[in-house]
Amino acid sequence: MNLLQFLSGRLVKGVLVLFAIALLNFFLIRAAPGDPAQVLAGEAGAADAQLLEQLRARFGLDQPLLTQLWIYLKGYATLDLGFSYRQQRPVLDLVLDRLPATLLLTGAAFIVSLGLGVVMGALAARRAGRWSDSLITTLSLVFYATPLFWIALMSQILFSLKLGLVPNVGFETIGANYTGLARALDIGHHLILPSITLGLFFTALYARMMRASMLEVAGADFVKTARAKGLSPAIVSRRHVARNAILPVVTLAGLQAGQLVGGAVLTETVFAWPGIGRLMFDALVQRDYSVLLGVFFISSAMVVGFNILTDLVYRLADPRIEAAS
Amino acid sequence: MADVSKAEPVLSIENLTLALPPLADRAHAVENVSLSIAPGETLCIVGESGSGKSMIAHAVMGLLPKAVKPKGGAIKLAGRDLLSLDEAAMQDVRGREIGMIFQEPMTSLNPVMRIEDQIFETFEAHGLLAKSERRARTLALLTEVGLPDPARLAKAYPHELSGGQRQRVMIAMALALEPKLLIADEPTTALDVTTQAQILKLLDNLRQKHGTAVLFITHDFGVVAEIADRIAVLQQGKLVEQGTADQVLSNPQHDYTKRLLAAVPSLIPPQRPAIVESKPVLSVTDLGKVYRKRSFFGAAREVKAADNVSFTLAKGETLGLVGESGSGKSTVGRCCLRLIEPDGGRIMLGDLVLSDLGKSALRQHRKRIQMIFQDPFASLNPRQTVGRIISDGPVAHGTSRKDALARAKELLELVGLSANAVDRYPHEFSGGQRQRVGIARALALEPDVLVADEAVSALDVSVQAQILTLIKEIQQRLGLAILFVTHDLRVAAQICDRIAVMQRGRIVETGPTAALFAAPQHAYTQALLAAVPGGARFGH
Amino acid sequence: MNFFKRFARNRGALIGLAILLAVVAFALLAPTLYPQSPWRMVGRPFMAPLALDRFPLGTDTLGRDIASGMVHGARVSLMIGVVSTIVSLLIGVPLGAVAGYAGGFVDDALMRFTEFFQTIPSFALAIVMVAILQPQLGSIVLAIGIVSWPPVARLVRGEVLSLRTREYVQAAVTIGQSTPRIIFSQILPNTIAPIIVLGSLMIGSAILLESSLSFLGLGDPNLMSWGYMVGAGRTRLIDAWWISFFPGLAIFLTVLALNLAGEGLNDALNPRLARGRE
Amino acid sequence: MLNSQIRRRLAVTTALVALAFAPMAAQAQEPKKGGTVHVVVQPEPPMLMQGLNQNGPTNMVAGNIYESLLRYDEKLNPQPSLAKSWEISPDAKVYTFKLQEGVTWHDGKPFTADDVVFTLDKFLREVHPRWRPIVNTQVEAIEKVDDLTVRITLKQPFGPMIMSQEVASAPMIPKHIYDGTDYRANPANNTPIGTGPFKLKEWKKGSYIHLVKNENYWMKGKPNLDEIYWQIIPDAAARAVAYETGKVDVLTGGSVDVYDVARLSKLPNTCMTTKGWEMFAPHAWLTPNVRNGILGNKQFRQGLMYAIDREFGRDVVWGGLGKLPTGPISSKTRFYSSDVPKYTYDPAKAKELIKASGYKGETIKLLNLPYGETWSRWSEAIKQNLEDAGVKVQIENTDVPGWTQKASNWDFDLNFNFLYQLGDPATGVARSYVSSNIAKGNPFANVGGYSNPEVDKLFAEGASAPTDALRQEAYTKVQKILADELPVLWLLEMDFPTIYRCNVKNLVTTGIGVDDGFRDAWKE
Repeated sequence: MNLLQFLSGRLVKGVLVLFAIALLNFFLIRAAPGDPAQVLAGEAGAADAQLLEQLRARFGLDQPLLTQLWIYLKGYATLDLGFSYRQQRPVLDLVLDRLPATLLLTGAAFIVSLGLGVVMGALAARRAGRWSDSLITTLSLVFYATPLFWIALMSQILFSLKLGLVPNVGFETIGANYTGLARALDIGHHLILPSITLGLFFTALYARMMRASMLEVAGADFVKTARAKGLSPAIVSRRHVARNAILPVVTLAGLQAGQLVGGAVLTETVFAWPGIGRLMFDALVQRDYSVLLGVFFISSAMVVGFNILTDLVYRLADPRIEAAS
Repeated sequence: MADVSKAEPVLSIENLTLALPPLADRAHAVENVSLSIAPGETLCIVGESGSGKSMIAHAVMGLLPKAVKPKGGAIKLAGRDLLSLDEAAMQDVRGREIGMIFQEPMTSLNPVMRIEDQIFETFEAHGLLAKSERRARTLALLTEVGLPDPARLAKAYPHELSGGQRQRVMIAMALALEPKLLIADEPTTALDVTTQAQILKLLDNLRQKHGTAVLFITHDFGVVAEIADRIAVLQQGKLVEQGTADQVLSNPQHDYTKRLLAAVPSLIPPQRPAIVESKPVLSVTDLGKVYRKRSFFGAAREVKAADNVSFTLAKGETLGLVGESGSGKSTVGRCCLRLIEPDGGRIMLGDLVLSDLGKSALRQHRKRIQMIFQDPFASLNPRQTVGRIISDGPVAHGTSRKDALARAKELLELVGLSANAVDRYPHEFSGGQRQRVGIARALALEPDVLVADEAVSALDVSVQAQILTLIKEIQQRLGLAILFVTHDLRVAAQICDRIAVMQRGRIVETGPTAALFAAPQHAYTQALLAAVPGGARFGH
Repeated sequence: MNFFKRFARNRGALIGLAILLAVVAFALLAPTLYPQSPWRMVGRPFMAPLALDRFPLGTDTLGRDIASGMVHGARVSLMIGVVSTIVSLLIGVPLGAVAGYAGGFVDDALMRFTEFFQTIPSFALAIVMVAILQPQLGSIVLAIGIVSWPPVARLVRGEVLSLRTREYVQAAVTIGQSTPRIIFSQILPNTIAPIIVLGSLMIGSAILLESSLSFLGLGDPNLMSWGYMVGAGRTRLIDAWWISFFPGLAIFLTVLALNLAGEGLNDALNPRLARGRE
Repeated sequence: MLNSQIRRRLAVTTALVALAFAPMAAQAQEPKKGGTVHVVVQPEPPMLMQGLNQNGPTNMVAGNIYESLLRYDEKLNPQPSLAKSWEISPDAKVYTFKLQEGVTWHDGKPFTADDVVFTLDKFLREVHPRWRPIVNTQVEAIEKVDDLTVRITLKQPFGPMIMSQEVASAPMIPKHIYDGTDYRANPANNTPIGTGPFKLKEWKKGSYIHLVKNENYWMKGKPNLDEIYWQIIPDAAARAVAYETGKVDVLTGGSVDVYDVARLSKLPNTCMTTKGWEMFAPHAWLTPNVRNGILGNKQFRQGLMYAIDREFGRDVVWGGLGKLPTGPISSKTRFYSSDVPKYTYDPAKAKELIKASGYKGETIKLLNLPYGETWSRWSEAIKQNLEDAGVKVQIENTDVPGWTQKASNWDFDLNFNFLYQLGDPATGVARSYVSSNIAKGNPFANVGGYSNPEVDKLFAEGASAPTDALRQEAYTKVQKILADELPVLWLLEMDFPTIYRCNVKNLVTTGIGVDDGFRDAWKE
């Protein structure tokens, strides 16, 4: 099977998944109590039946459910994710506005956690049984068991408030009007805390996985072959053990992409990071259905895309896949 | 055979003792073993599983598992004691002075590296040759081990090669730096006979060409007879006998060696009573089974595992289904039980058309055809007692548990175990004993037909002989028809009345065993027979 | 007995077990230790730990005894952890078993279904579900169960898939055992060990998930849980650190203990897999 | 007689109002020009078009962009804004507003009487739930007299009329942009055009809203500030930290947890004020659903009132902010009377009353208000109070729409709520007690279902009585009745303190506070 077939196969599958997600979300949210009209009216501090009716007609909430679904699916096919009457903007615009921030945050967290996790896991495996292994293993257990929001709060207080090393909230220094490199540095500065906090749990996960995987591969026959050639332990462990051990970690990492987006909801909320995780939570609280569905859809699409990407990486890293699939 | 004169030995192992960790079943993996190999000589270390033969090889290479520690003795390579070397010095010895080939060609190469890179590494590790030379040398090596199109193969990944090709790559790699000693740890055990014959031949050629000494580890006396200059027999970590190949094979001194040799099945089929012509108990007509690899787009790949296979089996008869891996013999065996659903064809048990039965009817009639499996460790549920395992069948067909258990006790005695085994769990038994339990399970349903799928392949030779005898006895007693699926022509020769040879899903030749062995008609049968190792010594 | 020996060889597992036993003991003894409702305002608000002997861990924003909340919270957190794990096992095990055993189209369909659930950001799904069903014990447990089952299904399917081709299962087919019987007597008993290990780890994840939900204000308002306590105290972290510190610590320790014990169980139940420890 | 009295008083008022700016401008220091102020806004406003949306955050930001005819000082006296002066006819039925001269919209078009008539007669009549009942039931006609004069004629005297021109209740909308369009779908909603001192420069969703000085503002020399950033930080603790780290200068009311108020207000260079909420005077209470069994029993409700430790609620839950109310009308607004039956925390008496009422241990569902941690804590404390008095309580948590739905469909036993008094009992208070307002679909209606013809009558009198004295008389009576019957259990007159750096001056200058915009604010 060549690359094109593989890609088109995965894309068709991805589209099916997205269709199912769209369907699920639609009915899930419709099952919720209260409709957007009530929310709007409620928050306005005053409401009467006429206002509610006006709002419902606006939202198409007076249409039969199936009609609403049909309109919704038709729109999605053309990437029209609906219109947020609450924010008076097309949902796609809202999501696209926020998407870069989330991609930056989750991307940074992903890279940090994967890089750190792989290195830590590999180190631990090479020193299996020694104190550095115990230290790394213990550390990753600690990260693994600590609530994300707790770490977020603690680090906010310690590094931002007490030590003043990094800004506590936000995406960039507002009103500073930096441009170019200065702006990039400023954003990077703001990114440190949220991305590390978000990445810690996954660092732990990947480190544990990498360690186990390294130890398993270390027992493989071809490692014995490599040692029999007279290769040094460092080369054996880098070229033979690590290269094979990293493959299942990459697979896991791909699967974890969805969790990363989920974790972003917490992180973005605590750190006031203007990404889609927060947009999603806000939309949920406000019952802004079209936005919520749009964000769900886009983040799922992100995950699907990400999975395809990791599959692709996996394919490039592991020549066997072509034969197996 | 090479000239094994009194040259200075390449390797001499003196009083080697290897300690096992505290909780192991014995104290030493190897005890007080002394061996030596002269240049250009092939020394075979023979022993059954657990005898410690592989440990010696690993000790020489300095690749012992962490838990196993050398406790005494010396391993001298050209006079230098390897046990006293530190890791860095040992690293230099590996590959340059000693090369090694392993048993599993499928897993011994790094799956994510190109072949040439894996060979390059050997030079790189020892800082030999310039980059450009490495490439030329790699190609030369690949050519020398007889690989087709070496330039293309060098760029390939291991999974693109067959098992035999991979083992050739391993040999090329082991010989890359022209070491004085080559250690081959069961290098052909995982290969088909025809491939095995080729590899053995290659090894012998290379040895003669380069004068490399070979330490060959094996359990297979056929292979030993084929390749050994000298033989060392290992039992439970102790060296029981050592001598030239001729001495040991024709005139064994130690009981254990004698027993082992006696257990090697002969290629000459024994005289068997003629089968009384009767209505066939099992008849298979035009059986077909195609495996399709599904893929989302593009054409599916097809493998014909059974292609118009037809045969019959009479009461009391044993039909051998023989072939190499991938020939479809196991598929056919399983189709007969409908463990695998055939795509087409007809399977009849007496008058019953088994292949037409619906699910529940099939379940009713399953008891008439039973199976003995290959792996004695995987074929018994580790969480059930032996009694339960044997009685489950009758219980599924309506017998009360109590009666079934009583019957299980009888059956255990029939297969040579004690009746009180019913309360024990499979892990308390040895491989041979488990296989007996497996046979008892099959017999519990009083079947007409037994399908034995490589039933003795996973067993050591001595155990193998016992199980074969048991199967023969039971067949005579109960008049069973047996479909015996095996890759081992020696075993087939001993137990089968008739043999069907399979190649790529088709039966290419069928005939009475004696006739077929004496005058094979089909080219493939001929090739198979010619490839059986040690044919000259054991058999003809 | 071998089991305990193997378990005890892992020092971490012993520590984990000890912590776990302590937590369970607190949970069981809660009504004896603190017969009053943990919601009761019993003292001045914001009393630091040990400021009064009566309140070893101090009081919270409303003057409730944190120690009382901790022991009562242990019950709730453990209960939510265990029950929601059972829920996800109840979904995941049958689904995985059927997929693994049936194979073919059924397997494909069920695995697509599982993959689908894995693709959805699970925490977001939990938020949606709890919000829609209203934050109550039942909905929280259900939501956690529903987002946690895919790994169970995958594990069980993988195990069943490999067990299904084991020869003893084939033997069970040839002797004519019925499919449900094969699944229940031949296959599932052999998947129990990994399920137990996974289950112990999942209880930890469930406790974490519950605390995250509570943190966002999606906890059951009538139950004193650790997650609730952290959430309720987080705004006072700077000047009354103890309010969320102790429950946070309790969550951390319990999850840690479950993980340690889980690893120990893994070593004890799958001795062959416990490599790299020599 | 009466008419002339009113006229005289109004004349005096007008005169005073005209002078009102003098003392303000002459305050201790001369305002400094320029500067940037960072303010938090929470949650992010859904939109800034104040005519279409009056959420708290919308008002907070949009109050700088839009203006109304009037403002109100801390005593709730009307002040000029877009209306330079006004006159009320002796029969209290005709209101004539004179507009400021030289006012332009942010797009440069002149602001005229046409805009005012369009806004009040068409736009707000169609979309504004607060203005609609007034304009539909009380107003006869809204007419343009000339380009700078507008006349509103009432059907009958309506005391609260003069209080209704606050910016959130009646923001002026540009006719040239909205007339003849579908208001809610008008693309201009994203680029709000007002007459206010600041203009919208950029709205980075999820991050900040950037307002800049309106250079052509009609009031010469104003505003003082160059720009305002409204920072969107969703987590309360993060907002507090943002203030501490200097990222924001102003924490508007309710934007940080009450517990943080005390701590933050002690920081150096930090000022705190509870002013600026006189117009809204938020009043918090529990609504018993009198339709539900025992809750219809007055004795039981009184028992509940005695059982609740309201002082604990204020001192511990709300950090000491606010005042215990005595009845339906806030002591901060007009027409308050303290001559009512009083309730103090008395668990023994509570138990007695509850027992006497025939309560049999049924579970009372307490619907929590999903507006943050503090409300949850309050629910928990009250639940405990009630349980101590022997009442079984179960808290129900939900999100905002869930609450709205349950509250407006009467699906609760006890419901937390807080309502704005809107400067006048006729608009802000009566709605929760009169039987004509028992209607499903509005959580701010009379959702508890209390009905008393006497109360209905007194509220009607209060609204239409021509003099304040007469109005006071009606309201005093009604307060007495309600405090005895307890259709709702009043818990707190809430304070929402604004915390800011002391070098931000003139931040809160009216009874509407920050929502009236930063027109006068300046930074030292």
